[in-house]
Amino acid sequence: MFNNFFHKMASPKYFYRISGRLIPWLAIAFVLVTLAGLYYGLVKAPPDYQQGDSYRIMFIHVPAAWMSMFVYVVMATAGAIGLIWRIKLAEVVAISSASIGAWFTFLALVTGSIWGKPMWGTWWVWDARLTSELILLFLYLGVIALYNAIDDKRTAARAVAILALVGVINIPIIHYSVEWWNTLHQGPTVTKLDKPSIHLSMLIPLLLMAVSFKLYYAFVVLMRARCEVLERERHTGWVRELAETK
Amino acid sequence: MSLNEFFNMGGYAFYVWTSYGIALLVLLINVILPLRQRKKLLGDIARAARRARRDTT
Amino acid sequence: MTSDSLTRAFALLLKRDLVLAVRHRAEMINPLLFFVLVTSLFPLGIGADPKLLQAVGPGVIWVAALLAALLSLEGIFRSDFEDGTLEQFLLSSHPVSVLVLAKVLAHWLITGLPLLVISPLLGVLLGLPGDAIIILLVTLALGTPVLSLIGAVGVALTVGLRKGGMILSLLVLPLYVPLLIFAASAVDTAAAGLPVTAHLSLISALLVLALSLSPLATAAALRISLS
Amino acid sequence: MIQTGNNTTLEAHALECVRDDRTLFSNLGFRLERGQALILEGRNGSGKTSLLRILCGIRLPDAGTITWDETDISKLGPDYHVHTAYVGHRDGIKLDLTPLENLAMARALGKPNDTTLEEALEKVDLYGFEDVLTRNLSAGQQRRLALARLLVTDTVLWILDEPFTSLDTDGIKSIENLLDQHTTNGGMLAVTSHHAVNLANTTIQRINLSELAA
Repeated sequence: MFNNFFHKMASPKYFYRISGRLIPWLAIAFVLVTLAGLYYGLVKAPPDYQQGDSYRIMFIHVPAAWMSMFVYVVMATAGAIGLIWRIKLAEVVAISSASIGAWFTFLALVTGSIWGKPMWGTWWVWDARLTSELILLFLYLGVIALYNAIDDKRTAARAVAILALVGVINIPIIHYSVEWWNTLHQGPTVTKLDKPSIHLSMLIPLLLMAVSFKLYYAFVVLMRARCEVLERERHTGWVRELAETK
Repeated sequence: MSLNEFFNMGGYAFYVWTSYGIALLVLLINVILPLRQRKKLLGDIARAARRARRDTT
Repeated sequence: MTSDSLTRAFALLLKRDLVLAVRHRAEMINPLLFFVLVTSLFPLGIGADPKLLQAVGPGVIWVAALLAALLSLEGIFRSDFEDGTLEQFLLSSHPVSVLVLAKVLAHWLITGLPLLVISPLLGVLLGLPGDAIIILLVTLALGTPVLSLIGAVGVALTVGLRKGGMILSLLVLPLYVPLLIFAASAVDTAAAGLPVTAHLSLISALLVLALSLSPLATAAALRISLS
Repeated sequence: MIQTGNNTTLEAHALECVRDDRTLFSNLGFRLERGQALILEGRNGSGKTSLLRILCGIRLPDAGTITWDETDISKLGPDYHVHTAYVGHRDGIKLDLTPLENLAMARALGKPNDTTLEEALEKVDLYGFEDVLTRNLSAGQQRRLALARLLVTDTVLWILDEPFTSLDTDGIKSIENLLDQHTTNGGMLAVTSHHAVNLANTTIQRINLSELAA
């Protein structure tokens, strides 16, 4: 009974319809929160007494770094659900998350590097967070490469789920080991890419941007998942009807 | 605060605006890609359906 | 199935892989040769200053060990996949994870153990002090099984693919990072004459974790790859 | 482990298999009892091998279930495998081991029966080759060695994908005898074959996958 309910909720057709209605609202919420976040982050928040205005990169870098981890966890969780309960929709969400997560990681890396230039004088320092993000990017690329290499998409989705689960166990270990390595090999003199002694005026935009990125992820993952559903269900009646009425 | 000051970002204009620019670009790409993919997919599926119908009649 | 027959299957599979390895000696020696070769290229690349060599030595030896392991990984399942014996393992009446463990153990005996044996020689070549060489041995003894265990998951995921090799390195190398960090810095610390208990217990923890989870993940991955 | 009685059944309910966006078969069902053989027919690519692999439990059906004594085989796992033996396209033997070593491994993977390894080799006409590397045997001999794996464990259901490939007329005849004996002793068979399969003492069910798809 319980199972049936979930399988119906997770039926591709139902998902396609509901997500189509949800996406515009999420997108609007994203734009509003982002505008508020940008206003507080770029206009209202005062310059940092050490880093001047350069710290404002934090409002992108830190939420992007958070998202890179968050999306990986979502991907692994969805993958596990797909594996255990054979819910196809969970597989779809998992694989749709992979490339978005990779983009967030890329964004965190690039903005971290740009933020580091005025702070350290070079574009790249083996800072703990940047190094972790770099390895995380490799993990994401591995997931994407594996998915693309396997022809049968159902098999591919299940293989990816295993890989994501292995990855999600390793991420905390990698994170810890890199932190540890970082403290060994660099004196504490190098300022880390970290929230400057955080003040409420900086915390508000940081949290707003974090929410904004979550909303963004929510509607973009739905958009990607819809494409994936169409692709997988292309031979069913409802998809053909849909395609021909457009 | 003047508009000039705002864009100058205390001398860090290049770094700050490049970061925000790249962020905007990345966010846009991730919206445009699925939109285009969906349009292409629906087109492909419709064409395939028409072809299938022509073949059977 | 009784545990007795499981033990027999485990032992027989282990023996089978060792016999096959002896009949294919070249495959066993290649990674070892690679390990020695890569390590001895470093002084040629960065100069033979003893101080410099000693500083980079632990890292170089461990990175070379990582790459040598990577080179040999496909051997765990590839040939069994090609001749169909791998699917027979999945259809056996024993837990697949235990059979996987036998294969990984065989792989370690064939490729990991030789690295361990030859590594003191490389330590001497790179001018590591005696204490550090002993710690190098300990880290390799604890760490190379982890390389085989984690690698087995990657191979299991890619064994059905034509171009699995390239993807395999992308899947597996990031997962080797913590081990590389802990192991190389243990040797480094030992070379500086400091205690390394913390490092060694971290590596042991990795080994325990890999030992308990990787056979399960590998078995699941094999089922998916062969479906 | 479940005990298999005399009225063991293998049943398929509403099986569906999709490969590369193409539905190979759907709503396929059958019921197989002891002493019976299921022979799958159909063109190349009609899904015979896929169906056999689903019966083995290697591949998951895209819909439907297979039950062994009314329990889903995906829930039974090794408790199902202990009753089955599979000879696929690939022989499942190592060319760098001797026939004896190969059979010893095959036996250890399942539940051993009373047949000695030498007897099994004799039954497939490989006696005298037990210490030769399998690499040096002919294709037909290698295939017979693969089939000898069936004889060294105590199984009910034999799943055979083109068992007669590379066999000569005599070889085919002797294997057919083995299959017939197996069903007479209460075994089950699921076979695909391009050759006609002559089993005098066996009740045969045929499923033609090409016709099913049409």
